[in-house]
Amino acid sequence: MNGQPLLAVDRLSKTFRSGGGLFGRARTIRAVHEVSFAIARGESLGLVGESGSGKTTLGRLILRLLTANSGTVHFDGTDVLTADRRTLRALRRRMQIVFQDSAGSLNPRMTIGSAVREPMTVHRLARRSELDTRVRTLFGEVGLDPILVDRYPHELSGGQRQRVGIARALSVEPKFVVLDEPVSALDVSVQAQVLNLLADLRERRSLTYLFIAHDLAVVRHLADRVAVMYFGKLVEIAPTPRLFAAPTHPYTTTLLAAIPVPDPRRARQRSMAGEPVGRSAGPDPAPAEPQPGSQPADACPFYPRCPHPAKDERCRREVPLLREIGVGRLVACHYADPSAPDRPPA
Amino acid sequence: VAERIAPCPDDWCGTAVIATPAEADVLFPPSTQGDIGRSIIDLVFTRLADLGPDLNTVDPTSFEPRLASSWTREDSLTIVFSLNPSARWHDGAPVTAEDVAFTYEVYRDSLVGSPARPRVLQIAGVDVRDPHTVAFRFPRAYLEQLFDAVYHMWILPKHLLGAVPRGELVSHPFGRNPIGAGPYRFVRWRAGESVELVADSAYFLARPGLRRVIWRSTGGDMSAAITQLFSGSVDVLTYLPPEAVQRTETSDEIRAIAYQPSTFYSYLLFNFRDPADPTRPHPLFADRALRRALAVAVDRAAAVRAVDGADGIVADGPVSPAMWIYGAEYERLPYDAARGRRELTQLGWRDSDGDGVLDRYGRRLSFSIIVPETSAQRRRFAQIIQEQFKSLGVEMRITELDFNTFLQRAETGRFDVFYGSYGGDPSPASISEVWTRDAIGGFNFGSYVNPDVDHAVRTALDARDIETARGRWTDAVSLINGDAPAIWISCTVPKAGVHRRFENVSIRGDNLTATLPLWRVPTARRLPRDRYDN
Amino acid sequence: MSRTLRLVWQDRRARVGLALVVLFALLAAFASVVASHDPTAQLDLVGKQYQPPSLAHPFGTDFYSRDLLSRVLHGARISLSIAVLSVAVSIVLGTAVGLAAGLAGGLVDQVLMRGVDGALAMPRLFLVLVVVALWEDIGVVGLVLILGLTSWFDTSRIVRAEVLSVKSRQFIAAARAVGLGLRGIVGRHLLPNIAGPIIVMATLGIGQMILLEAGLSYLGVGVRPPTPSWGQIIADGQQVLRTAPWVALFPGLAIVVTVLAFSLLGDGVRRALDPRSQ
Amino acid sequence: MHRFVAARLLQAVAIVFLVGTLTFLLLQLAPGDPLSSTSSSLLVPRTVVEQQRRAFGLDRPILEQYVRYLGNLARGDFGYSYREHRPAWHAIRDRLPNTLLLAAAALVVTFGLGIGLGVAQGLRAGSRVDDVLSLVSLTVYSTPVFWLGIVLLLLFGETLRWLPVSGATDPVVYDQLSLLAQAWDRIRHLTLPAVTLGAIGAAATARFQRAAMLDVIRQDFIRTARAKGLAERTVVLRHALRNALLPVITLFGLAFPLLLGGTVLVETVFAWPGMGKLTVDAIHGRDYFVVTGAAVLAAVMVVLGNLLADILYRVLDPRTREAA
Amino acid sequence: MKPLLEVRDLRTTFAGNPATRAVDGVNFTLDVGETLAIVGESGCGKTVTALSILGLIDEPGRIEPESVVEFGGVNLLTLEARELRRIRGAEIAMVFQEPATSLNPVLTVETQITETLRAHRTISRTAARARATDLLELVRIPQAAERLGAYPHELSGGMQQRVMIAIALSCEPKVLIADEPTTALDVTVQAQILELLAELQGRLGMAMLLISHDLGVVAGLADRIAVMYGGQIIEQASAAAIFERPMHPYTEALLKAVPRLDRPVTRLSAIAGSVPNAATWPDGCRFHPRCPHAWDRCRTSHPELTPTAAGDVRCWLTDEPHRRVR
Ligand SMILES: Nc1ncnc2c1ncn2[C@@H]1O[C@H](COP(=O)(O)OP(=O)(O)OP(=O)(O)O)[C@@H](O)[C@H]1O
Ligand SMILES: Nc1ncnc2c1ncn2[C@@H]1O[C@H](COP(=O)(O)OP(=O)(O)OP(=O)(O)O)[C@@H](O)[C@H]1O
Ligand SMILES: [Mg+2]
Ligand SMILES: [Mg+2]
Repeated sequence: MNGQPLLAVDRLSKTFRSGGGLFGRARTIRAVHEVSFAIARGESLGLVGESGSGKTTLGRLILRLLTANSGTVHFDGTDVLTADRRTLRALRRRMQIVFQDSAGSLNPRMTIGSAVREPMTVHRLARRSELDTRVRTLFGEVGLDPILVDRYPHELSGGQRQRVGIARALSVEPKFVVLDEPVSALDVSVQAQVLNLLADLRERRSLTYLFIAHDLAVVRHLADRVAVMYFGKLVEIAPTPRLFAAPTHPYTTTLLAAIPVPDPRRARQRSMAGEPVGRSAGPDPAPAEPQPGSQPADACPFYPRCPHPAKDERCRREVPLLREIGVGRLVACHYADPSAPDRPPA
Repeated sequence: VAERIAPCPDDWCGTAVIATPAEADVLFPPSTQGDIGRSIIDLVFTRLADLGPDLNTVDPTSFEPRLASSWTREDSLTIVFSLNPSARWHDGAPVTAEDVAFTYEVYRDSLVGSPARPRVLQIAGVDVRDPHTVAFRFPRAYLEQLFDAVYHMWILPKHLLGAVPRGELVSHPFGRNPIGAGPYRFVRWRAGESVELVADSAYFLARPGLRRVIWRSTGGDMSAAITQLFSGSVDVLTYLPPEAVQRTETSDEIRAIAYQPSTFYSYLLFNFRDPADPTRPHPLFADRALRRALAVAVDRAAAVRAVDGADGIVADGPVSPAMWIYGAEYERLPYDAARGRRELTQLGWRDSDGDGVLDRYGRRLSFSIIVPETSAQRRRFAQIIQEQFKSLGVEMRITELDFNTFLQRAETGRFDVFYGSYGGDPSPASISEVWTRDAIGGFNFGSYVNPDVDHAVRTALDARDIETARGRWTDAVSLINGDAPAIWISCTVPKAGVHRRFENVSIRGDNLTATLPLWRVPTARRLPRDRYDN
Repeated sequence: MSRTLRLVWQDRRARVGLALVVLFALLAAFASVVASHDPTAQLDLVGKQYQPPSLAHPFGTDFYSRDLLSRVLHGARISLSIAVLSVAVSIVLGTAVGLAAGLAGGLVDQVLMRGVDGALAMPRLFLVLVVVALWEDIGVVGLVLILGLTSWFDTSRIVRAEVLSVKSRQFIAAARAVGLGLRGIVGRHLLPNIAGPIIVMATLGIGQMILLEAGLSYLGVGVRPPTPSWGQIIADGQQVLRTAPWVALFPGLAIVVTVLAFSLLGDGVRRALDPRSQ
Repeated sequence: MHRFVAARLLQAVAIVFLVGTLTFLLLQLAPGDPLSSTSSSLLVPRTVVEQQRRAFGLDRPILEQYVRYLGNLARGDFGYSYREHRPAWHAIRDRLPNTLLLAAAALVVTFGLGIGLGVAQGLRAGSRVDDVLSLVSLTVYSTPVFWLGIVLLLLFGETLRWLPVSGATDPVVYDQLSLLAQAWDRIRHLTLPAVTLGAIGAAATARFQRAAMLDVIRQDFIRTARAKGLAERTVVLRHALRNALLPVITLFGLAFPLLLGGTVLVETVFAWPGMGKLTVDAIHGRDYFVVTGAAVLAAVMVVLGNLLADILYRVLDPRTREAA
Repeated sequence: MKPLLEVRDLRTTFAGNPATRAVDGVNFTLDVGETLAIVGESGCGKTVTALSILGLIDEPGRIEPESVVEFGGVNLLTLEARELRRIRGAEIAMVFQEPATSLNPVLTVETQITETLRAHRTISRTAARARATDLLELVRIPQAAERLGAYPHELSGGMQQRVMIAIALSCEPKVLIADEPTTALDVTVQAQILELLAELQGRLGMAMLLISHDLGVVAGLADRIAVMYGGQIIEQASAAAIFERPMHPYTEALLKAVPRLDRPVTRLSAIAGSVPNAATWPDGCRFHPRCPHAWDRCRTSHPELTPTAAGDVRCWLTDEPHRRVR
């Protein structure tokens, strides 16, 4: 163990072209734009942001399931994006991913037993005779009844399927796992089970997580630090408690405020106090979701929706860069106040 | 729905609708190739003179005047024609000797590329004596000079085509909108659908009996055409298969009319050369004994009866019934299956491996025959003969080819047996085009050579009197039959279906419409369509 | 897969289709046992031409006095073999091209698909007709190849579309994430998941191929006689439709029933594979 | 939209040239050449053929012929018909209107009947009527088109004698009829071929439309429409049908190649003087440039059909319209 | 006073083998101006309940004949189709879960709003158009007049849901049923929509049936909450009571399982097992396989919804509170 981070991402960018055939004009979408961060060994970094902000894309870029346009990813000192095939295979033993859509991430024509077995055969991690026992052990570890090995994915519940996804990721004994919204498709009661399982596994196997979610409350349970993504960019990174205690970026503030609290009294208080819930007063100036290409390239991407009282012309002309405003705290806002006292959550 | 039909005003009424499987290619006589096109042309255009009903090509008295009202033989190398002064083109211009000379030039021009060109080249020149007199000169004296002078050319209007460059004549719009001097005027051609002619009331010879003639394309589907004939939507069907002929016997409306005399014969032609290597003889058919054995073994009479019906005629040599030598005392091979079998055994062909096919020195008696798929008749014969051979232990595989491929294979000698049909030409001179050394590269696809035959044919062609010619042709045919370069199959008279209301109906063997101007519909039997005018 | 089969079997119409297909396949396979005559034997040219159906010849006889039942039975063998084999050729080719286009993407995809567009712009019958009519004497093997080679275009399009949609599913990403190579992904994950539409296409394709072959025979360019294919027998009987309608009737019915059977089966398979219908 | 149409037209031109090339190649690969063709038993002497071969440039290298051919094609010159002795385009031009008429009539049958049946079935899915109609359309769909044509021909043409069985007009009287009577004559001749050609397409369309209707009727927005209290007729016509027509429009694009292929058979059965029959004859007669011309024209029609379908799709489905 | 809407013994089944008893004896009332929230996990029958009220159940579904949905004194379930249509959209309107699929993709916003108006009111085309603009402004869509010509796909998810709400409000219904109106949306947008609903309800004075799987969503809006499990209501009480003193073990567990920002916990308390299939409810209490307190009685006999001081609850613990495991 040294001080070097397990994963270092530097100025990673990805644009998609969509539409347009041989002759048509294609649109480019900047899904991930110059994103940099690092994850230490054993750390769990939460990544939040609304739909379409580029979270999934970022996760896949790190595992090189997508080809980046620019930037680097270093895993344990190895350059992931330029690794040759052999190195990449070795890397994929140590970096794994669990997907959001548990139904879509399992091959419908494969029993879940073989889904979990497959990675071990690919990497020749066990002898044929041992495979079955290994699968059973893994099933036990993620809380699946081993009698289910011969079932097909559609014969399982959502929670069970997600456990299969986790078991498959763990089968190669990775160090680092990208969890791409692993619970957002699950019912609350089941979601809690899976979150607990993930926490347990992290402890038992000393795993490092990149935990992607759109639900801040969920992230809070599992993340040591949280990165907030907006429109392809990181807008804020902070240690979890501090982020929740004192969000600095106006988007983070909006996000936190928008989360419904299952407590009628608090909920009522909050809405009566007129806290910024999105842009609650008056009509929307713009569609609520970010729309690519709908604003000048050098504006702050959050400008149209920004409720910050200090927002001004500068925000329109100059893209705020991620800057450090405290220990382990970075924010991309011209007017984020580094000296703001930590507030208690609303 | 209100119709607006002009009634036919006089006695000369009647409409004949002729069903045709395909449509004419072009109506420019030197280039027209199909039977359909030729049947139209023969009504719109006219020759100097025409053959008589018996199609005799050597007897001058049997020729009938057309544009030429008379002709005289000046010497053994020159024939002089006097044109009928009242002959007019359909646009009113008179037909002159210039037109005849022009026609000759067009037919012999290689830029026009007429199929009749080789025959026309037999004529040394055509001289205009005066506007109504024209002389044909020949390089040598022979029997069929008159035939060659009149039969191959339909006279063309010089005043309309004289200025057109020869190379463009074929594709000139004239070919789809012809103006002739024949008994019928061209009215219209609806592509893929119909061609319509109307009687020229000013025709200089006997006025045609029918007012209108319409060729109607019924597609290649024979049963559809038959349906239309019997349901009365057409009056004439150019060919009736035997099933349909039978049906006419009980029909009140349709009768079968034979093409008399028939100009066709069909034959299975053996290849004398190895199709794989034409420099070598054919491994099977170079053997005269084998050919003869196979020829006698085929029960042609049974096959002909099955395919052509009860009045089918077995071909007895390279001769069609229309030829004036038909039926002469030439030798023929008999049918004798037992003899065929015996001869095969004597030749050493035995089924030594028990596969049902005879073999000799390790070679099986197996070959293929190419048949054009367009001919239902030949396809049927092929299948029947195939079965007959099979019972002898001879394997004949049938290869049906589309017509062009079929011809191409024939021309390049890539076949064992070729199922050919020869016809249209009523002159025995055609024998020289198929069965002589000179015809190799021409229509002698099987490369059959017998110097004796060549000699006999040459002397026949040069003969100056009919008896000598007949004798020489008989010798030639006997020699050919004896060599069995082919198995002659059928020269059955084809029949057309014609509506019974037409009177005075006959069909000449070489052309459906040669006698059509004589057809009439009696007033009492006219149908509504007979009363329409144009 | 067994689930699919079960679903197919539970579908009444598919069951009828399957039963008929199996029946025809068996008849074709054992044609020589079932048929009482040699299909090319001319029994009695003069005496037995165009006999209407009777006990001795349930489907009657044709021009050559051949037993039509035997011919239709042997025709099943020819027609089915041609259809099945040429569909096999077309499916293999179409799948290969579709996979290549879908997986490679980019220029390869563009070039392949534009080529397919061009080929699809020509009516299929037309294309086959040009090829079959111009080549002399192609024989049954040639016919199978030509039919196969000219009918894979839409298969390749559909396969490509399937590949694109399956490719973007998460389990493919998952397979890549665990380090599976291209071959493994195609073989273990891609193909099994696009097998359904391919099977449907194949089943329906066989029916269409039988129709195409019949159409070619009708135009006089299909299987050459005396080999009896259904289309060929119809083309024969075409000439005598009025006087001996049985010649064309029975092979025609055979075609309709067989194609119908394949359609029923194909539809059944499609329904079984369609998650919405479950 | 303009951009889209322009781009698609460009693509169409490319496809048309591709088809031209493809047919040209196929014909070159095939044995024989146009002048090995003669359509009668009267054979043209070899010397004449050779001479003509030279005149038409058929003795030139293939590449040269190809370049010349493409150049001509670009100028709208389809080449020469060796059989009809006139420009191939003229041969095609004479038949084109007939085929267009037949195809248009068949399209009306295909989509009119098909959509009507499909919608009716989709709304009654699972009922007895639906089952019967499904079986009927599947049977029609399984029938060889020429066979269907022959059956109709025997029934309506020969046995009942209600309708003429061949050709596009009655050549005996056509030219003497009033305009109205001429139109009636054409309609009578058109009926059987159009129904034959359209029936198979209608069967396919009905199946497709039924599925599309079933699909749409299960969608959420149909439930929304019902929740609004709309009349059932409005729900079906405005909400369901508009959406259910979309997949069928794609079928419209696909129908063209099938239709043109079908014309080859149907025109043969009914002796319809159109391009399909011309093509068959030209193929048999090795009339090369009529074959390539017809192929190119067929491609043009297919491509235009697809384009039309795409445009229609765009008009009916706002989702595919470009945000302009 | 008679309630505005009363649902009695609602049972909806879907034919199958075995049949799915999606809604199995649901009773509740809704008063004028009141907001009742129905919460529960996926598959517990919320949507089917909502659809059943408007008779929108399609084949193979069936509302059992003894069910009653009484609105304004008539049973909607026995009304003739034409009468029922008069209620739908005009008196009782509905907002659906997925705005993206619930709007017709090929019709403009204008058509979709005005057709409701024109179906229920005699109103001219121009007047309908003006009203549609007003409605869009009401749901705070900027440049409302221009948006009328837009197609659904040209709008963001939040805007689509606003359009859905505008459609529902167009005839000023007495009851608005909102079936998970925010699940398809991002949190920030969700907050906007919820607030909008609350405000509009206050302004227009309609009663609202709010359906959600998220207790947080309903907390701020609902007057009363009904918790559903297994096709039945298992607890019904005022919002405050539910959150403060949940009586049913399931409600309790649900509240504890949700990760919350305001109450950091290191470990969530999960409910064991998963929601059972609607076709095969367990015998006895439907929650018993997952209930930490379950005893024999729970396994064999089915508890009824029993009124208590704080609300109604369907649990044997009300009889034997001592059985509660601590
Ligand atoms: N394959 C692709 N082709 C084109 N655009 C894409 C592709 N994948 C993603 N995008 C676009 O990139 C952007 C980021 O997408 P991404 O899936 O990473 O977002 P996300 O934050 O994971 O959203 P969600 O929470 O909905 O999963 C979106 O605008 C998306 O439409
Ligand atoms: N059309 C249908 N056919 C068969 N079963 C159905 C149908 N619609 C709903 N169901 C079943 O009825 C039960 C209740 O479904 P419902 O949609 O009401 O659940 P829900 O509470 O709305 O869940 P969600 O939160 O997922 O929307 C489920 O088990 C479902 O499978
Ligand atoms: Mg994502
Ligand atoms: Mg629901």
